[in-house]
Amino acid sequence: MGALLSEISWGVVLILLPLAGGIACFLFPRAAKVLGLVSVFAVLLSVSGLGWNIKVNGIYRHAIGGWNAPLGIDLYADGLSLLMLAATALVGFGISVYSADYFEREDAARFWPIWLLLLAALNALFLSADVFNLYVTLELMGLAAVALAALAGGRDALGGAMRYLLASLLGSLAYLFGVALLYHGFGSMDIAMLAVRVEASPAVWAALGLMSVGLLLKTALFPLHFWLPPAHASAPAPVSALLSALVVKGSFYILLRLWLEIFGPLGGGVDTLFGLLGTGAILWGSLQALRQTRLKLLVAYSTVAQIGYFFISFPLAASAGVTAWSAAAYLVLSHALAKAAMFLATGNVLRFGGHDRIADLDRVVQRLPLTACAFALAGVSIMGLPPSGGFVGKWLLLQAALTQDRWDLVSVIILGGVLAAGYVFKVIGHAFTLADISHESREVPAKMEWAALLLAFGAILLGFLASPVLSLVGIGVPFGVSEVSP
Amino acid sequence: MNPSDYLSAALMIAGAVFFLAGTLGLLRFPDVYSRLHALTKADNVGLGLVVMGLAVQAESWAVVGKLLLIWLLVLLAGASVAHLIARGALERGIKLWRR
Amino acid sequence: MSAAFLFALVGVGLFSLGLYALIVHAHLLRKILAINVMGSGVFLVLVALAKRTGESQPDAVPHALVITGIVVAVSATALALTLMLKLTAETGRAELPEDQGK
Amino acid sequence: MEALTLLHWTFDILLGLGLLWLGWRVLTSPDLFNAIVLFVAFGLLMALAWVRLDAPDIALAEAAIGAGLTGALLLAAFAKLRTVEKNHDIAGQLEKGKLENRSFQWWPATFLLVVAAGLGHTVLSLPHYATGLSAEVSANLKSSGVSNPVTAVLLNFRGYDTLLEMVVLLLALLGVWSISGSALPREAAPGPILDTLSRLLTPVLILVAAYLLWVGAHAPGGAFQAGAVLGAAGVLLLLSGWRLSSHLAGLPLRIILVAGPVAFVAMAVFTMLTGGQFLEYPRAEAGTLILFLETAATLSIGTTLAALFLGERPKNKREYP
Repeated sequence: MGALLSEISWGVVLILLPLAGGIACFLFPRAAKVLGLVSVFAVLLSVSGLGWNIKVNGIYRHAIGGWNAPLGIDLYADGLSLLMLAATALVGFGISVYSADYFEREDAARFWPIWLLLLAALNALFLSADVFNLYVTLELMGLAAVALAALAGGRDALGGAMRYLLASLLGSLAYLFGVALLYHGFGSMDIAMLAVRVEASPAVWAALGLMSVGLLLKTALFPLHFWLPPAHASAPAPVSALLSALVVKGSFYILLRLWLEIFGPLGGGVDTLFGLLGTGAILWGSLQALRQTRLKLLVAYSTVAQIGYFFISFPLAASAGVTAWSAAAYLVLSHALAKAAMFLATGNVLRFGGHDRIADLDRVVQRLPLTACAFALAGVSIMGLPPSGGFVGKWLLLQAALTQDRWDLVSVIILGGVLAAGYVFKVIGHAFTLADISHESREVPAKMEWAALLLAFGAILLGFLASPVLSLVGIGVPFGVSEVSP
Repeated sequence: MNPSDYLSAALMIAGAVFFLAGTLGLLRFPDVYSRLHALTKADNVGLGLVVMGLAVQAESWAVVGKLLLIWLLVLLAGASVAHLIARGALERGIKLWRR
Repeated sequence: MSAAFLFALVGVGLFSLGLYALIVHAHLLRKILAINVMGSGVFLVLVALAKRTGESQPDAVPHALVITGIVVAVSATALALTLMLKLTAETGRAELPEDQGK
Repeated sequence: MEALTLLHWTFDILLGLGLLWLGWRVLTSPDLFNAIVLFVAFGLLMALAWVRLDAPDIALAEAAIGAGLTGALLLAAFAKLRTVEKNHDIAGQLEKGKLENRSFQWWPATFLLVVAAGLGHTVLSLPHYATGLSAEVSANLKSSGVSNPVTAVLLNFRGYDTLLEMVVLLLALLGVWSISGSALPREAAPGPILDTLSRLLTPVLILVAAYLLWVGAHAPGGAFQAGAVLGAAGVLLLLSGWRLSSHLAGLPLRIILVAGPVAFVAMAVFTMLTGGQFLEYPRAEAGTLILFLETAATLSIGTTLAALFLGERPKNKREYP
């Protein structure tokens, strides 16, 4: 068994499986739901296979076509890639179970093939070691995400999707320009080779600027977040969950990877800028979330705020590398689970009451107790209360900030938590208040409630799994060696 | 330079003159129909001369055949497209230019 | 200065022109054209600089990358045009909802 | 010799200025239709630039895809936009489209001048002599199965990019079909000239596509250029009123659309089962396997491009009960 597990190249399987699944869904639309669920489940198993492989053999590297970089393209996976792949597979599986009941007939035939190709794009992105190959995966991810965002049709969804597409294309082009400069400056597209060859020069600075702007635009970091709320709030619930939980993480992962390997060692104050923008995102996103009257927009602005936390790690990493980056990784993982749970819960509320006005959420607790519970548990992780994944992430971040006496960032982290508590309780408070307006109510399938609840449970459970998860992420030393160990 | 070089240079320069005339017509003629007339007439002949100039230099008959094929295809496409544009213009009610 | 750098500079110019138009214009068709012009600019930089080998045969790798890029660009353009048409059918104007009535 | 260099320089500088001028006109010309036509002209000038840069493969791809098919897509969209706006009965909308050309804006213009200056400086700061990966490419060209280096990179050294690129095309079509829905084929009466033209040209185009596909192994050409020509044939047929019969519009059409990606996936599985790496062709058969992949890819690319031009998914009544 062990031999079989380590003989199969799971990284390749992770790319080809959802690809083949997506094509099969396209060919046989009537069986799309079954084919899709089977593929996503198989992806989940394959991630375990890759995890086993990495745990036993260390870093995974696969030279595609047998050529080896720089001529060929390499696949590469260490603990960080594994974390992203696992988050994608877990959250993706939860959302798939939910979608199986959410989309019917023709909508299912439209949703499944695009979602599976998006899954293939995400897996390919997390496994790539080549900056141009990353560009292709970025475009793949962007087009799939836009097509999904437009699924609902209507003025809001189409407008949101259009804006999203333009932002996404602009981001990819800026990134591609950076790739051109790196390649022509240093003669390789392999990240590891570039890491060795790169030295401070105008080409590197311009590449850093272009790639950062492009990727920040796609990650929706304040003030480049303008496209996110309309796109995420007007898509169908499972799509909003996919976009918020997974897609923005794709471009963030590329930025993180490039920073860790290529740009970080150059120094130059960009990390301070990222920290400032992160602060801006936390404050602005949280305040906007507090102001919203519609639940979906509130959850979307909460994403804008939480993205800010990922960027607080950059200025802290200079002298507390491992802690700060572990914090970012943990926050990415727990945000993926919690935000997916929140959007799915919101979808249940919408389906039940036909609206998502926060002020009229009255009967949700009585009629959809599991959904209300899912929202509350996800909220615990978003706020960063113990015990939850969000708590571990923010705790690590605070630790990194405290060891460096960065009181400004400490206060931002805490203030963000308080504001998050504000908007989560705003929702929960309304859900508990009794009002006597009667609504048209629709049945919500049990599976849809359970999918949201289990994802939220996952976010809480992460609060107890800090040391095994972090030791897994540490495989291959993606964050370098630092004096502070978690 | 040998005689064949002079021949092809002469042919191609003549072709270029036709292109120039066609382009001038396109820019200066008063309405869509006369512009089309100037463009297609001049370009077809111009391209023919250029193709002949190149054919003189060709190393094998296969290359000459390919060049001729290109010319024929451009003739076909040019004539058809000019017709379609003119018909489109007529359907839109664009009047013929009269002095 | 050589032809490689000349065309690379033209590429930079096209990229900037496209970006300007993308920001300034409201009409979606114009924005799509702008993205395409920007893309051509990036492709030009990528390929022009491949000519610096000092031999007659330039570096073939960027050529292959740009062919990939051209196909990606036409795919994105097709999707963008379809979205634009659907959006216009909904709102009556080929502009982003937030830009309307500006 | 001197004179020739001078001539080349003059030509290159004129070409560069022409590109910038056309790019500017595309983005500022008051009339949208003009802008699209200028964009096609811009694409053809780009093709000329590719030739000057010794990139004939890209020149072919640009002329066929960048100028040709993108132009066709833009024109078709423009025509549909006109009908949509007419339906919305907003009088003068198109006239407004003409006038929407905003006045010059200083703030973005200054910002972009700075960006352009910075990028220009960066480009000029790059080493004046660099071989990139050309040495690696020529060293391994013999074992790649083809002798055209661009095809070797596209289908062998970086074949994985091409696999993902086929998926990008498929995904764009899925998106377009998902957004614009399906429609019963409309009859169109194009008139005798277009009809004759398409009858004459379609076989020629198919022949040219096959030629480009074959020649791509050792000379400029290959799957993408061939696919684009095939797509052009499809566009011509669609313009002349031809529609796929509804028997073929379902599964058979979809099978052709995915033939390219499926061939790649099958090849990946095959190479890995026979003990190689992902997409590592056995050296002896590399040429044949690449031709097989390219044939499937050409069919898919051509069909997908034509389908993108059509827009709506051809309806098949039995598809969704």
